[in-house]
Parts: sequence; C-alpha cells; structure tokens
Amino acid sequence: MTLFRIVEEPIAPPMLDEIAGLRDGGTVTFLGIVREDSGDGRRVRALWYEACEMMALREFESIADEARHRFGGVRVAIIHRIGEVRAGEISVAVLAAAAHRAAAFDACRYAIDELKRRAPIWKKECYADGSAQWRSGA
Amino acid sequence: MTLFRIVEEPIAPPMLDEIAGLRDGGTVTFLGIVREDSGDGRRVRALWYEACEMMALREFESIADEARHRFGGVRVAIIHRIGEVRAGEISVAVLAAAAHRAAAFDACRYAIDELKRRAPIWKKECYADGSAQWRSGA
Amino acid sequence: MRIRILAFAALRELCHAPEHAIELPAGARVTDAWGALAREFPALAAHRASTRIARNGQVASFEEALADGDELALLPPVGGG
Amino acid sequence: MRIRILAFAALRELCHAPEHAIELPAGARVTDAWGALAREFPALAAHRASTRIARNGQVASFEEALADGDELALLPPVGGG
Repeated sequence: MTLFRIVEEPIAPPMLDEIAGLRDGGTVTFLGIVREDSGDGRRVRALWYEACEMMALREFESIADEARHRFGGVRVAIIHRIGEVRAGEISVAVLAAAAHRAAAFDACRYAIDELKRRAPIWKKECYADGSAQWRSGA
Repeated sequence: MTLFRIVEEPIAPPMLDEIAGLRDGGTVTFLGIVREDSGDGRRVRALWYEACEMMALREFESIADEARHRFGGVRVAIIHRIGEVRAGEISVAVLAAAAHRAAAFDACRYAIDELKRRAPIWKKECYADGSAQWRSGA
Repeated sequence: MRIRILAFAALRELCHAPEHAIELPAGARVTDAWGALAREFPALAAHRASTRIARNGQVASFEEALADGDELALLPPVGGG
Repeated sequence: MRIRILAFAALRELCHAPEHAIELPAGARVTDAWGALAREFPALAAHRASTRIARNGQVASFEEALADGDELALLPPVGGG
C-alpha cells in the first residue's frame, strides 16, 4: 500500500481499492475530473500534466502529515496522474479516512486545497481546436 | 442510473461506477464504514440496519434536491445498505458532483448529515459477545 | 374502520411483529390507534414522546383524524448512516 | 563549477529542453545560474519574479551560494489537481 503516488496510467477504482486498507468509520474521497469546459468558453480535449516527481511526492507526504496532526489522526492518500488526461478522466484522487466523518471531510478538503497550492505539478490545457496553454492556480 | 437506492447486497466499487455518469469537475464521495469499536468499549461484530424504504428513498431525494439548490447545481447520489453489515463493510455511500470542488464537499457533507438526522433508517449494534442494542443519532 | 399499523426497529420488537391491523370507531384519531396498540403491547407506552407517526407516508400529529384503510408507520428515533 | 538545471512546464518549453548543464566560476550564486540560462534563452527573463528555484530538492533564494554538482529546478507557478 503506497499512499502517495504519481502515475501515468488511468486512475481507476481498482487502484483506489488497493488502498481500501485505509478505510475507517468515515472515508471521504475527492476525485478531480478533467472538465470539457475551460471556464473561458473554449472546449478542452485533454489536460497534459507534468510533475517534479520527487518533490511532489515529498509534498504529498508533508500535506498528509499536516492533515493527520490538524484533524486528529486522520489518514490521507494522494494519487496524481501525469501525462495526457482526457476530458472526463480522473486527474487526481485524495482519500481521507478517520473514525469520525467531520475529520475525514476536513482533511480531504485540506489535502486537495494544499496540493493545488503547493505541489510542483503543472498542467497545459489542450483545446479541441488544436491550440494549448499552460494554466496555473486552482 | 438510479441515484437513490436502498440495497441488501454489499456496496462495492462496481455499484459506485454505475453512477460514474454523475461525475463532474469535483466529485466527493463519503463512505460510512462499520466500526469495530462501539465508542463505549464494546466490540461490534455487525450492525443490523432497517429502513422504512419508501419514506427513506423520498427523504434521500429531498435531501439531494436541497443540496442542489443550496450549493449551486451539485448532483447527489445516495445508497444505503440494510440488513446485516459487518464491521469493515460499507453501510452508506453519498456522492456529490459539481463543476467546482467547494460545492461538492459542502453538498456531500450536507447530505450525509441530513441523512443521519432525518432518514427513517435504524441500526442495531450486534456485539461480539452476542448481545445487541438499538442505537439512534450519529 | 380498519387501520394498518407498521412498526419499525425497537418498536417492531416491542409489538412482536412488523404489522398490525386494528379496528377503531368512526371519528378516531392517530392517538386512538396508538392507544389501542399500547393496550395490546404495554411496553409501547413509554415510547410515545420519542415516536414520530407517519400517516400514509406523511408525518402526522397524534391529533390528526383517521380514515378507513389508513396506514400508520411508527418511527422511533432514527440512526441511519 | 558545473551546475545541472532542470526546467519544468512553460519554462522547459522556453529552454527547449528539460535539462541543461552550465559552467560557473567559483563563488557563483543561484542568481548567476539563472542569468547564464537567461542569456542563452532570453524569453526566460520575464519569468524571474514568478519562478521558484529548488536547489537539490529544497526551495532556495536567488542569493544562495552554489556548490559544484548542484542541481537546480526551475519551478513556474503550479497548477496541479
């Protein structure tokens, strides 16, 4: 069971099952799904993700540690996909498991917010018209 | 795709996949897992759930409608298992999907909080020592 | 008139069955149906304050009037999730 | 001394490759490595204020001193998730 992963293959339920050992009374999962709508009207075909892997995995671990301390023992797993992730596919999965649900919700939200803010991962929006653009921020 | 279900069989990933059509930019899933620890020191073997099914399904739908209105278009699915659910198994799954993650987190939390407060579903704790007791409240 | 009563969870166990049929005089209210069942199963009485009643699937007060063929559901404090 | 520079995302594209090796005189600092690369790829210059630099995996200031064999990573504003 590796709690922090950067993968090139699709993030699919079997991969999430592997970390089912993480389950506790309340288990909250966040899935980030690539949207077809760029937010400024252009149609997105795919996102292309790139990571500084060593630093990103270390950041995942730091974020999970912080969540465990802030929210009373909750355990967190983070999987991020890199390379091309097409519209409708999962780019990131964050799982948080705690004896009680409030801590699991808080930790899951903290982890995805911090991941977006801090992890050295970048995305390029690849539009249906063939153009592309790097995007930062959440 | 039936968004509101009460089932006797285990809630497993294939069942959650069925409602993958619900996915949006941010998709938050809550899984309630039966804990072995009753909270007062007794070891729980299983919970036995009973529902007033027609009313419970209607309540699920009301809760999902409320979430959609409060949190800007988020879609919610709710599956609750009845009968015997052993320690470590999933008793309830709530999925919330929205274009943006804050709404999905808020809607998922609202739905599980309201379900616990309002849905006509009951549970009996069945202890490892053979005794059992009805429990109300979250 | 004839009323069908469904009892759930702890109340079902107190009534020894999930379903009972009772006969009540015309003009009877929800409270009379409760009273009739509580005479048969005296352990019910202590649960009146914590029980919600649904009449034909809608939450009803103890004062609500009944009609022939009504179905009442006795709902103890819930504990789903 | 010899410094290895890794550039990511938009910066990688501006430098036409994910990795560059540069030679710097003894006493050079992070800012000198950046300057050397920006002379080779002038489009980099506009990104200095928005770029974080990691030296051997730890975030570093532009004033930090370099040592032979150091690896610098040029990190543009992130966008994961």
